[in-house]
Amino acid sequence: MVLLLLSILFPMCFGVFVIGRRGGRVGALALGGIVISLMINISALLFARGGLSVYVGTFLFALALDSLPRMLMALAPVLFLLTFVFLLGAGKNDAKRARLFGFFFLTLGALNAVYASANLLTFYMFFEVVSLLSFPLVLHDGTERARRAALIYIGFSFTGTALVLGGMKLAGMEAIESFTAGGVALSEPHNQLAFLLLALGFGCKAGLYPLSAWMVPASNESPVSVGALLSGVVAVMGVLGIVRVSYQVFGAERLSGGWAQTVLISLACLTALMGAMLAYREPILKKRLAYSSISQLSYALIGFLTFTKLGFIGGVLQVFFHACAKSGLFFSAGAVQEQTGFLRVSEMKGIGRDMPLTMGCFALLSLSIVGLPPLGGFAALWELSRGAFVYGGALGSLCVAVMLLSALLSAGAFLPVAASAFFPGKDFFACVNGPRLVGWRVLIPILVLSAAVLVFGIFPGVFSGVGERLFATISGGMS
Amino acid sequence: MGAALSTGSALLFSEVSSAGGMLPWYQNIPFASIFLLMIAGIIMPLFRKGKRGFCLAMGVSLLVAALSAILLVKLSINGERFTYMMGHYPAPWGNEIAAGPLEALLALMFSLVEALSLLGGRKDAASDILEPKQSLFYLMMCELQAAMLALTYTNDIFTAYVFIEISTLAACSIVMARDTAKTIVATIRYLVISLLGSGLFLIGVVMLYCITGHLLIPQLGEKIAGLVATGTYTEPLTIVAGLLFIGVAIKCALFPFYAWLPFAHGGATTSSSAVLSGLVLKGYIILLVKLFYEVFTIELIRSLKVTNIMFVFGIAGMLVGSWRAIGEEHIKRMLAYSSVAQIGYVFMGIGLGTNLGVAAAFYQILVHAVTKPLLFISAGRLIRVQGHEKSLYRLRGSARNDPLAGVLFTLGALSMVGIPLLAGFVVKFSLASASLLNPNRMWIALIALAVSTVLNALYYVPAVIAVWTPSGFMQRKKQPPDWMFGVSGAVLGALVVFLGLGCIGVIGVIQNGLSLWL
Amino acid sequence: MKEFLQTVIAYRYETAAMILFGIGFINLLLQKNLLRKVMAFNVMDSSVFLFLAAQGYIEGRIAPIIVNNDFSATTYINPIPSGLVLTGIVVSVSVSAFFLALILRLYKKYHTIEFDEIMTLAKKEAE
Amino acid sequence: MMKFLMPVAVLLPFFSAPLFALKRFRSIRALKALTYTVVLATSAMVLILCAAYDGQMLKLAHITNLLTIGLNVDGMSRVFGCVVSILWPITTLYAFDYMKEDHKKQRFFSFFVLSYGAAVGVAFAGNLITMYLFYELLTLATLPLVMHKMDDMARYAGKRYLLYSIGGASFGFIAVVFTANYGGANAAFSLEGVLDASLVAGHEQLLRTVFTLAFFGFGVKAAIMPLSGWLPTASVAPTPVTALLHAVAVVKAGAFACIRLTYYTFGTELLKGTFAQFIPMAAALFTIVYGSARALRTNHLKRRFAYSTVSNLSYILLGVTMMSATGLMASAQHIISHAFVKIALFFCVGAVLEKEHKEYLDEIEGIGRRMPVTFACFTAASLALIGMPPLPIFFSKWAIGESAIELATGWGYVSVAALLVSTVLTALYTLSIVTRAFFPLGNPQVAVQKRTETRSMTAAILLVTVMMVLLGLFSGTIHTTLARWLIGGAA
Repeated sequence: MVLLLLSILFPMCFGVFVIGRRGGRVGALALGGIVISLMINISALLFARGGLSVYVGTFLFALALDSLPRMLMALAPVLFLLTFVFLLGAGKNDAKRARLFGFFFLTLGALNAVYASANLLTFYMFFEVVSLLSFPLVLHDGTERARRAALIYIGFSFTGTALVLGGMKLAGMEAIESFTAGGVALSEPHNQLAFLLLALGFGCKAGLYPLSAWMVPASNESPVSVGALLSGVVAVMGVLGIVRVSYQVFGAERLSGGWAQTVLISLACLTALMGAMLAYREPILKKRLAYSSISQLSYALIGFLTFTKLGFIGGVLQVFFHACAKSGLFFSAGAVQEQTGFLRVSEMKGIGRDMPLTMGCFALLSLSIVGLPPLGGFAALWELSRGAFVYGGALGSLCVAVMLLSALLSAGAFLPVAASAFFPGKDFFACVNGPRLVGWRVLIPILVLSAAVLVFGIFPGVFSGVGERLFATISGGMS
Repeated sequence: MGAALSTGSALLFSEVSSAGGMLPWYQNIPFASIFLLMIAGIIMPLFRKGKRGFCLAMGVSLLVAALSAILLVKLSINGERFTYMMGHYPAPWGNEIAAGPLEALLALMFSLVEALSLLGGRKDAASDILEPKQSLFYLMMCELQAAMLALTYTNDIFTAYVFIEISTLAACSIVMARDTAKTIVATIRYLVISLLGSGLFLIGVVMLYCITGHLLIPQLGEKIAGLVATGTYTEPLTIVAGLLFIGVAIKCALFPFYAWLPFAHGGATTSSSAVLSGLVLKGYIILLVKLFYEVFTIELIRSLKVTNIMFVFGIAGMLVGSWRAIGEEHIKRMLAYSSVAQIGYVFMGIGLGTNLGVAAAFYQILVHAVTKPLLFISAGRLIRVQGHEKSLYRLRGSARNDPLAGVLFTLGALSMVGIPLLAGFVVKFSLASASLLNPNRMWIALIALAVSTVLNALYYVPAVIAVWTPSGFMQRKKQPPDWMFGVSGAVLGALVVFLGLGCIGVIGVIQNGLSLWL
Repeated sequence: MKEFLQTVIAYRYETAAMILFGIGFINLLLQKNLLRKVMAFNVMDSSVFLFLAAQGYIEGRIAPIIVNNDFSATTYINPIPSGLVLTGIVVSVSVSAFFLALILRLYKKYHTIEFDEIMTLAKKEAE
Repeated sequence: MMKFLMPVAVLLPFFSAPLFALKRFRSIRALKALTYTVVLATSAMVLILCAAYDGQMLKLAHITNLLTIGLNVDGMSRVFGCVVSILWPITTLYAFDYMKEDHKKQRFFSFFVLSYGAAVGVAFAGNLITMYLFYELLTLATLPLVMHKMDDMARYAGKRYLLYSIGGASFGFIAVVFTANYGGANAAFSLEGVLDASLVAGHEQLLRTVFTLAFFGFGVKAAIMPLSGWLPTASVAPTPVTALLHAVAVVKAGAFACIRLTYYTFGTELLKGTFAQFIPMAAALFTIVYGSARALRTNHLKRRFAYSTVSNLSYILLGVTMMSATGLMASAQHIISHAFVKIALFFCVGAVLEKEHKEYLDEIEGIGRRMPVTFACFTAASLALIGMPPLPIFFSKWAIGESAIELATGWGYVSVAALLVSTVLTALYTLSIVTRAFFPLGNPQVAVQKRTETRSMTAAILLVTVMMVLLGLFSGTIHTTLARWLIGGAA
């Protein structure tokens, strides 16, 4: 139990400490800190037993580590580590960086708390804390546009929390008491409405269409590392919320077949399609990446919402691979922006010759996003479509069609970027100043992520096994 | 004057002496008090110095107050209402005074308030009125009080007309007492309009006499009851009732006819404006209600729709009076406009058409008779302390020079606004409860009460705040403390609080007094 | 219409009194000149007394002043209205006297007895 | 003996107010001593009474035969009494620091103490007429405080405040008349209402209209929508006045009066399910959303939080119009939690106004550096206002939501929706201030800026914030004590 608390409190205190330090060797300090918190997380993951519960009046606040978030406890710090390495390489070393690192640590601490919360009420509380702590990250650049983007972010995330609060109220007192495998037999008449509200509320972070409009301006205005984090880890928290609510609060059997499920799945399909189409058309690379992350996330949602084992496994895979691929893409875009200052895709014609390694990884990762066989994306897509078929019915086949179509569209979005980078075509005059020297600290995260996508793409068994075990535990013996 | 005109046959003389038997001593009090006041008035010019005139007037008023108090106690114990034949002449020819607990209470309150107003306004009177004229001023004050008492007690309508004329003359002269050009113009206006009113009242009385052939109220009552039973003379009766009502309405400044009041009461000296607002306006209303109750019987009046007019004029008076007061800068004129509003309350009470309403109206008469003089006296003191500055803007901070005047002015203002524990609230409450019994007029009355409370607050509270906020206009040199004002203000203030707190007894007396009238 | 004329003829004094009352009332109210107001007031009051006297009059009887010891009520007309008229006259005389005194005082001050001019002068003086 | 402590507690401030005008108390030290003794003595008495009084109504005076003035301490007055008696001393601590260079201190503190007496009077009123009396006195006592600066802005605000309050009170007066005639106005407040059924039999519709009028009448002080114009303009008053009176005492007296009117005088059976319930509820709902929306749009800091008070008060009124036991509990809990949170917010804004003379949103760019403690408390208080779980307002909003769902008609869902919309708007208008304070535009100056916050003012702010957090953590015990006080421990 101590490890659990430590995993939450250490990053937070370290973050406050980092913000407090004015100048000085912040980078090294941050790296050291993130490694330590990774260690703590992993040990908490393995050895944490028992939990902490506090009664405030009739409300119970409890922290305990059950099976579902263990995977995420490991994933999050790794991504943070890679982000820090990239930041050291790419970011400007000025006074504000200490604040950026500080809030990164605070967000990590809050995320650990979210993963560790044992009932819906605590989950809701830390869900709000995460959005509050990640909000200064979006503000980082200090420009008027950044502030507006941040306020939009706050607006939407609090709309999300409000919807969650509404859902919790409708679900009633015993729903927020605890997360039990297979859900609690709720007597409330308006279960479906409560589930819909909760899912929409968490969907705001997990990229469901109407409420995730904040993702694009936020990732565009904020530094690349924050963009990566938003679509990587923070979005996953939203997905976790939906999974917990559907499996561990309402229970998958009670919900499957209900009208709420059909509404949500159709909304997810719509998001997938919209995201892909908008990404295809978007000139600015970072916005394009944000749009595609919205559509990719709704793939995972489709998987989880089908309440089938295969869909669940597909969702888990999709979550993992998308996190890696999208962070990699964000880092490579950041590297390009840092080296050449290019923002628009049209400007990136022919830089493959100058930055061969970065653009190579970019091409590889975008292939994974599209879902070609050797890479991870394919495994996720494969499981998702099998799950959709198992879900069956017109909606199932519609999901598959949508997934394929948006995969095609995202191919159209990313592959031309990679192609024009290496084969610029006849009328391109090679610019004079030769190959860019991209720092090794920038390249390492991109290479590691591409390797991860490639290796786990070939051997997805590791994760599908994890998915299977998870499904068995939390769904309380469903098929 | 007004003594019996003895005509008719010798038979008549013989009959009177045989009536014989000593009257109980307290039955002389009504006549005695009127007579005393008249005598005091008559011998007043003998005094050269105003001070002695003041003392005589004060003495007589207090004596009359004491007598009325004794009478009130006597009558309310055995709860009877006696008539007192003037000069032992029996009904159709002789003149009569009727006195019941209600009349005694009104007489007590009027004489008490008169004495206190005189006391409170003494310093102002001394400085405003020329030395030789002061005794004449007090002469008029005594005459006025005599007329008021006569109006309350009289049982004969022609005597009532005569005393109305006396009160008009007396009132005009005390308005003029300050002897500046402006007051004379105000007096002329007041005189003209009063004459119109009393003219109408006279023609009404005359027509009533010609129809019924009687002048004494009890006999008039029976005759008219007979007429109404047979259903004859209904139009003339309506006209007579209308004439009497309009005549009295003009004289007591009800809604459409209030134009003269602000200038008359605004310009006069403190004690005269206190007496004018407090007593003079009320005397006529008491006479009117007595006529309506005993002569026409209240049911006939209600059937003749006169009470509807009263109700409408009352409501209009409440709202317009307060509305005009909001814009008023001159403090005394503001208080005068608020009197118009308070008269509106009285008529609305009567117009409600329920006995509880009329009782509430009478209670309002008493409360206003006490609160308004309190306000006028303390305003007069504030004006004098602030160097005769009359506009509210220049009066700012005057309460700081004389805190007692400030506190008393605030007390009066709060009672007007209707803060519970003070008299104003009880009036509003009883008027509202009375309106509950009359469903179709209830909502109008309640809304009017609510709106007029707000309007009252809108000019009284800013005035209080203005008076208390320090400003450049405050006089450097300290005025000597005026103990006379202190005493009268304190007693009036105590009366306001007493009427606010212990009003159960007072309303009881009014109610059984009214029941004796029916 | 005809019997209306007959009643008017029958009660011609009363109708005259009422008309005079109207004239007096309106003029008292509307006249600008103060003296005219006083005159209008007197017209009004005397019209009331006319009305009273007319009402008290009984054909063929003499004024209520006792002559050669004849005390029977039938020889005289109704005395009460006459008594009232007496009192009424007393009242209206005193009021007129008061009114005239006021007008005199105003004239000394403003040298005019037009009430409008006096009002404007007073207002101008007030500022 | 306890019976006579009540009038003493109520009348002590009234009789001590004139003392402030004496010469002897001109020096700041003597004034401070006098104010503290009076305020602390009254608070002590009020708390003792809240804890240990269980007698009947003490009749003080009979006005007409239908009306008696009486004091009594029942469940609801304990709630309001505790809130007032705990927060008033803290504001006095804050007020002295705030009024340091003001030269009209004596007048300010005499009316400050006077309004404390009136507020305690409202709390301990035994029946509707006594509450109406103290309600009027509260208006008159707070009017000079609102007009303290005596410039024409303050004068205009005072006049508007007076017009609204007296207008509202006159509609309240109509209720006093009807309850006097249709039931025992001198009968003490009792949970199932004071009207006796025999008289009421034929006149339900009439009484319901009277109730609705009176609800909006007393609701004026609780700033219900059509009549909430005065609260934002009244925020021109000095901050301790705005903080205490317009965030805690005056407006809460309005809400308290509405509770007394609904639950303790007319009784909920007569009003449940009729237009008398839905019209006030609709007004409350509209105010909740309108208040927060207007708050988001105004740039003046104090006026922004005045609008936020308007919206939060309508939470309480929403709870009241639920007309159920849980509704009563929820509104009482929200009275307590909102009082503490809002007073902390107003203190912080007051500190900014007093120390940096900044009133508008775009003037406070990067002030977080110069007043770190104040703005830390400000952030905590604004998180509480939004309704973060461990802090008090979450629990009271939850209770209001629950009582709304218990209503189970369409109105219930609309109320929950209104609550949620207002939460989002609250988040926006509070956090936009926090962003401007802590994350200024452009790159921040590296040098550490001079701190411009004084110790005693920060002490008061810290004290209130700590109490607020503790209130949140112990909301369980508060919930049970409320249940014991209000419904005899049922819920």
